[in-house]
Amino acid sequence: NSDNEDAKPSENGEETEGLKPVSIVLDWTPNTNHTGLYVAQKQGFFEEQGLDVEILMPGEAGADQLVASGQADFGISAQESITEARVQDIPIVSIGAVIQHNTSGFAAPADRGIQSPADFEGKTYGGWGAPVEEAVIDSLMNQEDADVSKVETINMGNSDYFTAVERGDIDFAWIYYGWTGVEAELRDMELDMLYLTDYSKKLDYYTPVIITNEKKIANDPETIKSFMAAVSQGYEYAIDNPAHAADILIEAVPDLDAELVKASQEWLSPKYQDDAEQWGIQKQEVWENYAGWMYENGLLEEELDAEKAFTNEFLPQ
Amino acid sequence: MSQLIVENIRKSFHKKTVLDDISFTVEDGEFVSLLGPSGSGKSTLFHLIGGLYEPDSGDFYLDGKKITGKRGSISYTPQSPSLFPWRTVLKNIMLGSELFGKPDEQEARVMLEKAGLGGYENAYPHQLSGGMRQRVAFVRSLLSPQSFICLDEPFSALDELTRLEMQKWLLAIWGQNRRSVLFITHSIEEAIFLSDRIIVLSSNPATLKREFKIPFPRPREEDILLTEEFLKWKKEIYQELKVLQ
Amino acid sequence: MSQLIVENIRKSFHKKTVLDDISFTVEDGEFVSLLGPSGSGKSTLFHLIGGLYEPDSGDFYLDGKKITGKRGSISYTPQSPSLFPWRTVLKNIMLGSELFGKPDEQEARVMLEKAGLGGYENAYPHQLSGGMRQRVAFVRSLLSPQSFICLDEPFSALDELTRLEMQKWLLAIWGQNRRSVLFITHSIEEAIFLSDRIIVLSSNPATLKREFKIPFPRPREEDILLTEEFLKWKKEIYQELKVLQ
Amino acid sequence: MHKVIKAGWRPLLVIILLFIIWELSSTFFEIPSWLLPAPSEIWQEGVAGWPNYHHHIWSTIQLTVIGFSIGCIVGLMVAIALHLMPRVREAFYPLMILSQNIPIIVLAPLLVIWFGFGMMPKIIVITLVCFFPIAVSAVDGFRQTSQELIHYMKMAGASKGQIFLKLELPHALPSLFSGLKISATYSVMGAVISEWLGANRGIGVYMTLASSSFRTDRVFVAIFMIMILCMLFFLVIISLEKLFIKWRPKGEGNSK
Amino acid sequence: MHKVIKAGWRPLLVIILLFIIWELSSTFFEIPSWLLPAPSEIWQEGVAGWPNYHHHIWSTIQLTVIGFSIGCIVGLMVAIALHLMPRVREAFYPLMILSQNIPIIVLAPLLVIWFGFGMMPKIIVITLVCFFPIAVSAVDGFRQTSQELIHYMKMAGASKGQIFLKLELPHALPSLFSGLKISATYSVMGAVISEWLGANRGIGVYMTLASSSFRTDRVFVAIFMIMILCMLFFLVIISLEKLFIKWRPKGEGNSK
Ligand SMILES: Nc1ncnc2c1ncn2[C@@H]1O[C@H](COP(=O)(O)OP(=O)(O)OP(=O)(O)O)[C@@H](O)[C@H]1O
Ligand SMILES: Nc1ncnc2c1ncn2[C@@H]1O[C@H](COP(=O)(O)OP(=O)(O)OP(=O)(O)O)[C@@H](O)[C@H]1O
Ligand SMILES: [Mg+2]
Ligand SMILES: [Mg+2]
Repeated sequence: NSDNEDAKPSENGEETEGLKPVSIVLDWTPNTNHTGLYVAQKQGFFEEQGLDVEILMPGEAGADQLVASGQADFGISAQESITEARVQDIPIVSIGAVIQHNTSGFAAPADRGIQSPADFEGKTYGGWGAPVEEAVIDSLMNQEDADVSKVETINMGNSDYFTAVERGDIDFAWIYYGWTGVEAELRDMELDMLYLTDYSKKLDYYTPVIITNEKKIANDPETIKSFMAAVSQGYEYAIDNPAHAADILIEAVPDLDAELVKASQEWLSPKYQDDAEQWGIQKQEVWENYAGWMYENGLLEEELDAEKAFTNEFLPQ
Repeated sequence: MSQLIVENIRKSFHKKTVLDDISFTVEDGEFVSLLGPSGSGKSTLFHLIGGLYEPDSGDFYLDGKKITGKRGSISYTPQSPSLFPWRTVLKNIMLGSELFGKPDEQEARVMLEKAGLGGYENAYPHQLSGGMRQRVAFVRSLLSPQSFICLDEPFSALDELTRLEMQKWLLAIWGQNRRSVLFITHSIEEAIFLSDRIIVLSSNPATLKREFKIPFPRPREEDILLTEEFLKWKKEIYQELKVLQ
Repeated sequence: MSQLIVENIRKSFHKKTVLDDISFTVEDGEFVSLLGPSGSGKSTLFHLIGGLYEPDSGDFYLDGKKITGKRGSISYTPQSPSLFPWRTVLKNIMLGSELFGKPDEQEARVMLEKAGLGGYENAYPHQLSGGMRQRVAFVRSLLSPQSFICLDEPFSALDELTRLEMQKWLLAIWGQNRRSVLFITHSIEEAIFLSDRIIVLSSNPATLKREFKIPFPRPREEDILLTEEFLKWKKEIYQELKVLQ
Repeated sequence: MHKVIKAGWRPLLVIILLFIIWELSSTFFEIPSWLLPAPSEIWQEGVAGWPNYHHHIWSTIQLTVIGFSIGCIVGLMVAIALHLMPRVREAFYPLMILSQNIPIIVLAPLLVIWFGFGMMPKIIVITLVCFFPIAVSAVDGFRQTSQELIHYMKMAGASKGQIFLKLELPHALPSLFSGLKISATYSVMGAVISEWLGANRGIGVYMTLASSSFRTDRVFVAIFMIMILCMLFFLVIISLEKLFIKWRPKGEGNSK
Repeated sequence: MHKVIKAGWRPLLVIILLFIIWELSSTFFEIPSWLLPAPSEIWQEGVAGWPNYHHHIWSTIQLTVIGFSIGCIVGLMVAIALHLMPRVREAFYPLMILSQNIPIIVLAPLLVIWFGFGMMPKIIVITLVCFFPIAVSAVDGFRQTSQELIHYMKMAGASKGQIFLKLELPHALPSLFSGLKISATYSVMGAVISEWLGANRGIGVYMTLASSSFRTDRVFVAIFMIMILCMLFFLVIISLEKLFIKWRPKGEGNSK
């Protein structure tokens, strides 16, 4: 039944009847992290599973609480948030990793000469003021016996990366390469990128992930299963057809910059599944590692029960 | 039918007594004038009758009903015209009757014409002269439905001829409907010409000083202004006021 | 030294002519009164002299200098007191002199006392009676430094005795400093008692109707009010006004 | 028409001047367009992108009009209630002020959690933004009515309601319009902010998308859209003001 | 003191009542504390966390006071300029309105580009938020001065400056205070928002951190801090108003 996918109408039209309406809240504005969802929508994978999916932007609200409170069925989040949220007894569970490995890291324009964490010394870091940032930088610098107290930190609030580094107020910041890094490539701006995964195994956490709440898992596992089946299909399609997947995203959200989406998709598609045997799989040790690291660094008030924070059971067998 | 009884009224502002034990009666259909030095408390007495504030002691009765502190029982021309700047002359004069739900534009226009303000129906107060504003306020109170009228120096800003016109008009209206009128003025002549009775108030605090019953027959014509008797009355009242100061 | 020449003044509002070709002179130290029907344009003439608006044609000269449309050359009592509600009585009367940088509190207090307002220095306008407010506005213009004074019905809200007091006071001040005065009133008696000359304006539009030179010698006492000659003048002017309507 | 041109040329000149300075300094200082695009680039994008974003504008206009209307009504009602019922004023005035201090960012998730993703939470946000200036100015306007006129009305036997309707309300109109002007100005921003609560359409959405894909030119197109909308709303309020407040002395007696 | 208690008990009662309802419904409906913590929990965190956050409060107060003061001055100056120079008003009034419609989110990067991450951009944001209501109300207040009194002043030879200082300014005071009240209310929020532009301290920073680590109780502590600050500012303005506007008829003639 996959040969007539392309012919399927993307609009939900009259055929909506009989489909189960579910909603998913994004973590930010639509971007290539979400391509699989849009592909599943456009290619009719959701419909095949009997679902009518509405993709919502979270605005300022953020996905976690919305999903936890049941206003939305699913959401996009990240392991860091979920870890902190679960410690605060917020009942959300990760049901699939969108990207296998952490693609975030510290980026600096090449002219700042930051080749390794040791070079952070004497430089200015632009962040949003969370304790976790200092801890991460500290972890990285520790390995090279550098001193975190020699890094100046500025809270750059909502300012965008390029503005801040270009003006010279900051030297490096924490970015996702798949979006901001790719944009830099498009602008012919040379970046030195230090991925977290290159320096600490413990910091190779899942970001982003798909979440739902515990109640949903208890009451309606079938829907979750169908949903994840379609989403997997969507991401697999995006892995195989990056160019077409990018087009689908651009068509769904025409206000995005097409060039950036295409380049970013090209970069990101191979990273979705990466070395895992299946898209979306999560490992307990990743959850334990990161939570343990946070706890050690005083970023968590109690230890995380990693087993309850994620599950692979809804991924297609 | 409207008889006003003023009974032992006392009023002070911030410990300064303004009215001290004022009592008098305005009979039904009577025209009574109040005379008294500037600042003696005449306007204050009107405010008390109208229920704007309550007297410290004493009571007012209109037709036997106690109206102390009750509003809306009298029709009133304030000392300063108090017109609404955003209303045209016509709308301003209909205000009093509007409050009681029976504005009559036709009558209002006729009245304006009589007050010498024909053609100013749609003017705003700021386009009128001082005397014209005062006439507007006067017409407004004439158009109010209450049968007891209190007029606070309604003609002070008018030239003598216009003033005479207005006085004659007031007498004519009063003669027709026999509303009772309580009238404040500083002109002794005006008081004599219009009133059945003149009440003279003293000052600091105001007490009832003396009453004069004016015996001229009704209807009165302006020629009485020149009679010997008129002058006699005028002198007597003037002397009475003079003693006050 | 202040002589005012009014030369061929014309003014209309929205095509309605109010003043039509008015010319007269107020000599230095002279006391001139303006009489005319309500709404004839007396206050408008003051506004023009004071430079509030410009006349459509014609000019004013003060001591030979053209002051058409120029402000601040006269001291002025408006028809309605126009006191500042947020200023006390004392602060209000000092306003005129304040504008020219020489407020004299001592003098102000003395003047207030003379106006019968001693003890009200710190009262706000809303605590005063109508006549008291008018006196405040009058004192304010007396305290202004200009030597030409324009008074627009300054005593209309006063009882006859207080009015007489004020008139005598005004004459005394005028006798001392020989300021020139232009005075609007509706009281023919007042005009005769105070003025060297009386100018009668007609109405719709106002034109200069007639001038009367009042021959009573100075200083005048109140007893002239009762003389035959005074009555004769009064009748004559009254007749003149009567023809206007 | 002539009047409009006569009143409008000065601000237009200033604005055009600003644009010229901006354009010139863009070229002169070689400001990269992703940092601050030149007006000409913004104009190009504005023209070229019109088919992509015009539906966003409609959606925002709708939201603004609905929200502003509700905000005005609420503001006026609140002001009337506070004015006519001194007890209520004492008790609720502080609460009204507090209502202005719940950061929208914090309120947003709560509103979405309580009311879902529909119109409701958005309209609440705009209303919250709009009602306050109206309520404050109206209350102050009511309170400043000339005592002389109030005295007259009371003496004339006017009821509390009549004093309010015939005297205090018309007297407060100029002040009320001050409030309306402030609110109208905020309403468009309020609508844009409310769209950040989660919407699929609207200038707010367009702007976030543009911003997150680093399309600075589009961000500026959005800003100009907001500004133009805002000016339009403001003009509407000013026209209404002219319509309602006719009596103010003008011409002769007025130096302006 | 007695007066304060007398005026304050009603709103206090309402607020206490609201808290009780909130507390009860928290327990009754078992609202999870990450969604909406009960007042008692917030109180506990507020007391326990004091040493952690009091420096944030000071920093915000500083920012607010500086920003508000500058905003007031700018607002008043703008109003005076617009009022006294009709030409300037025509040209710049529209610009003033436009200034209220640049979304802070968009302005932020620009401000940062121009002024870096220091105090400057933050103060600009607060000023931008505060000056507008003051300017609008002041301009409207100036314009509504009684024509009668203006006529008197002109006839008396007052210069434009004297008419302004002695008549229009005192006359506009009540209206100006309307604006100040609106602005004071916004100033604290303005400061908090400006802290999101990038600050290391302040209630805004404390709140974002609390929010990102899902400490809803702390978020509410922050909200209450903002509200309390705001009430304090408002009270200061009201006291100033009482101090400056003494003449309003009270007592006898006043029914309230
Ligand atoms: N609201 C008030 N507060 C304080 N004192 C007041 C108030 N109203 C009136 N007074 C005082 O009461 C006295 C009488 O005032 P009122 O207006 O009754 O005088 P009046 O007889 O009408 O004088 P006039 O003939 O000048 O109008 C005055 O001394 C005045 O100062
Ligand atoms: N601002 C204005 N706009 C239009 N018409 C006006 C204006 N001011 C005055 N008028 C008209 O000019 C005429 C003269 O008014 P003015 O105030 O000069 O009369 P007046 O002689 O002072 O009368 P009164 O004795 O009643 O004070 C009136 O008919 C009035 O309607
Ligand atoms: Mg009186
Ligand atoms: Mg006049």
